[in-house]
Amino acid sequence: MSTYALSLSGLNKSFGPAQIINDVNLDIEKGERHAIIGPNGAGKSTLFNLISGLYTPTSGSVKLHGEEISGVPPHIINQKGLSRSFQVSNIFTNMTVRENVRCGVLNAMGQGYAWWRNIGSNKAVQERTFEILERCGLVDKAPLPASLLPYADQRALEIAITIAGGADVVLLDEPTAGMSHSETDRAVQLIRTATEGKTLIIVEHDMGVIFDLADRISVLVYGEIIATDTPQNIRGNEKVREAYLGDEALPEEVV
Amino acid sequence: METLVFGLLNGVSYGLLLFMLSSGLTLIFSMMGVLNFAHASFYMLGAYFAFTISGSSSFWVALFIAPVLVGLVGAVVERYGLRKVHPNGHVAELLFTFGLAYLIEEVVKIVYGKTAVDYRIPELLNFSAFQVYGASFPAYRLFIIVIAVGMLIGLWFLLKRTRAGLIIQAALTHPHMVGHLGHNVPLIFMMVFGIGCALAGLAGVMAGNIFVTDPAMAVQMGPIVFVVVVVGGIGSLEGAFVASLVIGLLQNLAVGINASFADIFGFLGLTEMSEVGSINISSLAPVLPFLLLVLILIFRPQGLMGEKEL
Amino acid sequence: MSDQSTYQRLAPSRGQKFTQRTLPFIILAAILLAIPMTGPSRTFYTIAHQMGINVVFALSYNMILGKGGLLSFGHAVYFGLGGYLAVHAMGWIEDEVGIWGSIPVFFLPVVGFVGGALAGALIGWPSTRKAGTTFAMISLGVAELIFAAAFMFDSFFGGEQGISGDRMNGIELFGLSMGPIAEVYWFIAFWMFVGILGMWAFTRTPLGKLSEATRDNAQRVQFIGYNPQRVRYMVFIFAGGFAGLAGGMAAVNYEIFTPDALSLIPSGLVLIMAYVGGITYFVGPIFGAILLTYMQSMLSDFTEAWLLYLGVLFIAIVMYAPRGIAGIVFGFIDGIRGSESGIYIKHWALNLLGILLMLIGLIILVEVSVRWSNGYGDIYEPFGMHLSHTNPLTWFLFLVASVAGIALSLFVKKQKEATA
Amino acid sequence: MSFKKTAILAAATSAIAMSAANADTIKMAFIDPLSGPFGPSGEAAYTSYLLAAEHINANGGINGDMIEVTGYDNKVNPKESLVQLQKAIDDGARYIMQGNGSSVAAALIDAVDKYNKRNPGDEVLFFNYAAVTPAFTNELCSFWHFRFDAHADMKMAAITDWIKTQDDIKSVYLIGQDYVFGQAVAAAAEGQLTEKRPDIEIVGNELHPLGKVKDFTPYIQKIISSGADAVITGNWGADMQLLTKAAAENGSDVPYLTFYGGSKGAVSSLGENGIGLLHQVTEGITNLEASDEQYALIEEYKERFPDYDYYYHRVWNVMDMFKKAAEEAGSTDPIPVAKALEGLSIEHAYGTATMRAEDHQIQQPLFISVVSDDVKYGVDNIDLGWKLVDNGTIAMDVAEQPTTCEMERPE
Repeated sequence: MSTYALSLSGLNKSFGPAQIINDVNLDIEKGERHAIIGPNGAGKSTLFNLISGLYTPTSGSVKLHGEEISGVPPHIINQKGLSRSFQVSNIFTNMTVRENVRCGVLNAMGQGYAWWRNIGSNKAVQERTFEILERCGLVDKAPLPASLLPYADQRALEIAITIAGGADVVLLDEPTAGMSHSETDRAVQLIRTATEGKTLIIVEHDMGVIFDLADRISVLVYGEIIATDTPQNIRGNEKVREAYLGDEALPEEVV
Repeated sequence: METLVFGLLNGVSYGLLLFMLSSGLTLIFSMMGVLNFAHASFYMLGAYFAFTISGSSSFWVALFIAPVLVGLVGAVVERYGLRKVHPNGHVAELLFTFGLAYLIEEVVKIVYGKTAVDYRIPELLNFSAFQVYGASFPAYRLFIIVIAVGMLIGLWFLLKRTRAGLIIQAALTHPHMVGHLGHNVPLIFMMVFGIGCALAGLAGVMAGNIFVTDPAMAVQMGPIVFVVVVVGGIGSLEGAFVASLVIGLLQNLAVGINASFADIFGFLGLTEMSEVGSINISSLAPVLPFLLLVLILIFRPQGLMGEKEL
Repeated sequence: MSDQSTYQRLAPSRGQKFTQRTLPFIILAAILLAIPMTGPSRTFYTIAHQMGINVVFALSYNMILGKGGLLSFGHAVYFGLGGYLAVHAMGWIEDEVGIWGSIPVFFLPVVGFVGGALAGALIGWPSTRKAGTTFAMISLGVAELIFAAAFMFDSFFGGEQGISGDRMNGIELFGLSMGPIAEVYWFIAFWMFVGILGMWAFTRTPLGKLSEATRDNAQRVQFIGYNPQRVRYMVFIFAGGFAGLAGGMAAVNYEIFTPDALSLIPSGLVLIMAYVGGITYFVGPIFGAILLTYMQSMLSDFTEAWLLYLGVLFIAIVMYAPRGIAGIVFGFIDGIRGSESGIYIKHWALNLLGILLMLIGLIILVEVSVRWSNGYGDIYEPFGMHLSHTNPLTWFLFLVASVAGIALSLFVKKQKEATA
Repeated sequence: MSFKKTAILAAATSAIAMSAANADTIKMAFIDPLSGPFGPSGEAAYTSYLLAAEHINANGGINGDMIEVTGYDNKVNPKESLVQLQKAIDDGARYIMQGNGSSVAAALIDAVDKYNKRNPGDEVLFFNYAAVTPAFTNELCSFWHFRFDAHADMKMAAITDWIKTQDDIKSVYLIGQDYVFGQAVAAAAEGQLTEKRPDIEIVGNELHPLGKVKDFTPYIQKIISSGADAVITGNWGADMQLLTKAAAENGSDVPYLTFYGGSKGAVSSLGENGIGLLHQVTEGITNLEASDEQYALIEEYKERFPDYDYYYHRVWNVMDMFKKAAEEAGSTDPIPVAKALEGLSIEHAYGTATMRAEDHQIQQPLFISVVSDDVKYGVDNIDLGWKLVDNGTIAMDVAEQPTTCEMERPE
């Protein structure tokens, strides 16, 4: 049996009587760029929270490289190679941009919870930090406190922290939300280069971004995946059209 | 048997006093998220105001005027202090009230001196209500019970039967919703803070003369009030009520027990000679509330009857 | 080589490193070495020792408050437990119990560190699982619990009487008998330096950085592969350890520890020290500790109401300068370096004048009231003025100073708003 | 954390301060609680020292030098006391007075010993006027420490001697503060009662936290339900006052045999209920026959400090003996004064007091008194006061107890 990068089977999550995620099954190949779309309130963020360990599923399983990770604490999942970003900027506001990224790098560089080393004297950490900053176009902003960054740069930093640990499965939650056109283009470029060779799962509302980036798309409606297919096939899928009717007239606009 | 009866009587009167004191903080904390460190300072102010007023007129005047004055002080503190700090978050508010507690204590020291004042039980109530096992139960303690129950009914009426009460109740569990409904939240906050402080002041009026009215009374009572509020649970006056009685009974019953650890755990081989074995249950009394607090916070952070975690 | 130089571009230069990191410690060491040459008085030594202890204690507190985001009302527990262990160790040295006979008293702060860290490890395990208000409440509960329990276990805590020791025992180190106060100075100075250096170095470690990250955003820390509870727990142990180090210094300095050292009062004072000094800066708590110790021992000689002034100062800082004294100092330095330094200095000076005027008003009010309240017939007489509570001049001065001060502050505020 | 009350003293004694301008001052440090639950105990003694010093200064001082007494607030905390001791020494004080709390006294004895060892030529003396744990003049005795109050065993001997004559007391309840002094009182009571009245049953032996209990009701109810015929307590300060307050409220009507029933507020909170019941053991009471000068002194004290009563007679003994010793030694330096104090006797208002040389424990007659409404001087500003009980005078040699002290003396 070949192992998928990520495999969800029979995943359910309910809060009290409300069933938010309903029997989700999804297999994602290594190296695949997979997008999850769906109307507001469909449960996309909940799905991310289930995968990344923030929530424990009510039932079902989540496998990362064939290993069961449901119920495992988030930091362990992260150590196993799954990293995620957040819909709203979730950065270390009182630290500088460089320190933000450096914190993201630490674990992967085997620094653990070390209290006996000078963080500044580890060459590998510094190099890696610089590399990430450069890739995300943040080198010039490195000494600024993260809270003073303009919005687009905060989003870039969000991605920078997410990829800093070198995880091979990356979950991005609406990375371009609230960005202008030119900023979005830059962000897509960034995502493309930053996740080169990695498995990417992305939640987005901007269909341009989705159809530009994704190898396959899953459509989540009321907690259920109603379709998983290539962008072309999704575009022509009747069920998807129905689901989106009156919400966002997606496929036409994209075409 | 005697110990039990005494313990129950004193425990209930002390517990009700604690409830009088902590119900205000429960209101404030649940609604505003402010864990008011200075709450016991308002209790102290109540006692001192009552001392002053009963000196120039009578205890009965003080019983009504002192809590109102304390409530006004509270409202002013909220309006001109706490509200300014509010945007900086709950930790800043906590620190503000922490500093306020210092300030009130020092002002009291300057105005009333550093040692206890002679605040006495009114002559009218200074008699023995009844006798049990040769000891008399002071009428004043009975009076405390009456006032506390009266306050309980009044509070219940205010919360369940008036419009303002309904708003407050809604705000206890869903503070931000009330704002969306178009109510003047700052005004409600100021009123709740004022009322909460007034209740603490009332407790001070009642307790200052059976205990000691001195500048240390706030520091001594403060932590216990926190215990009641946290153990009772956020947003739950019922919880605060139960917690007050539990702590009141726990402390008073423990003092009455004439046994040591060795007597209880003797079967484990603990002897009077060992340090742990020689500890008396009665000397445990001051520790018990805090033990309860820590255990609750670790194992049941929402408190006895609260809905939200702290 | 070019690769290396690119990443090094972000790191501070050698010169910056020297001026920002090495130089302050060289200056500190120079000051500490120079002090005894000025032939200080006994009083000076007494206060300086207290400052040294408080500096380490306040910095250790800021490891969890400023850098870790954990508000604790029970930090004195670790100071006290570390100190108690050190006092006991002093006794073992005196009685030459086991290997203790061969350990110099000079190293007792290490014992304190171990004691504080052990206490932190034990108590921190349940309490650091939560942050925020829950943590604050647990710390309060634990502090009260341990304080109350201290009176039950006399063999360790010594009851009301506490545990005493004699520092003039065991091996002499560096030719210090540790008896006279001037010799104790070297002990305090050494350990204060070690404590500051150690805690500063801690901020430069991966764990130190993770602590800041956890303070800012505990959730996100999980998604960079760290367990925020473990980060908090480890930081807490270190903070306990350094508090214990301060306790060990106090044990040698005072040669006694009583259960009151564990109570809410020192815990509250250390909170005020750190906060007033400025918790967002490493040096903040040092400022706070020095100022508070000074107030505690010197201001208290001038005025009975020093705690009132402290309360006012604390509330003013919470309300108007949450970054503390360090924030004011560094803000001022940035301001005069800034582009509009002229206006900045003008506003600053006017503000200062306003504050001074209000302070004068407050001092008159408080000092006159204190003496009136005492009823010993004592009268407040600053600069030869005879300010009794019956003298109209008193109330006139109070009113003028207060009103003018408030008006000036409001004026500056308006002006600032207008220019902004 | 002290506020030095020098300023207040200066105001109170400004006239004398003027005349003393060209003489040296002898700085004496009063380290005791001046705030908190035990504040009144400290204040009462402090004001006594102020007045005593004022009188000595008005009569030309000691060897021409003026005395300056400065108060240091120690909050009955041993650690804080050492901080204040350090400060007092830094301020130039060579004589330390303390009395409230044996835990504090123990720390001071130890600290003074160490200081004198480390700073030869710069010694300080410790005049203990009220910390009465017996150990201080027995196994823990020190050359630098002088005690001007009868210790717990001596006072207990007076109480038990009196109990010996009270046949209707069949059972006794012991209650005290949980620290070295309270424990010493309990031990003395147990030991001496079994010796003098083996038939008496001790029905309760309770120790409560020092200065922390705000409501003694549960304790009083335990006493009542134990059915004890008498209560013995060493409580002092607020712990004494609150104990009597709860006793009155809960209707406890047995004799209270106390060391410090004279603590401020104890008599008034018991009120009429205390008549014939509340007893104390002291080295003198205001209602004893005395000279007119003594009456004048009592009245002057009351006039100056209306909140308090003339209670600390031993404070005058401290100051008078110090003066006499310094004059005999011809010096105000601690070592000669200490040597002169050994074996020194003075005649005070209520008898002879001698400082026993071997352990520095004062020896003097003791008096057992009881609350009465038939007195010359009331206390707590009410009409009740202390009256000598029948056979209440215990002669000096009867009160005297042996000592185990082996003292190291300087050359």
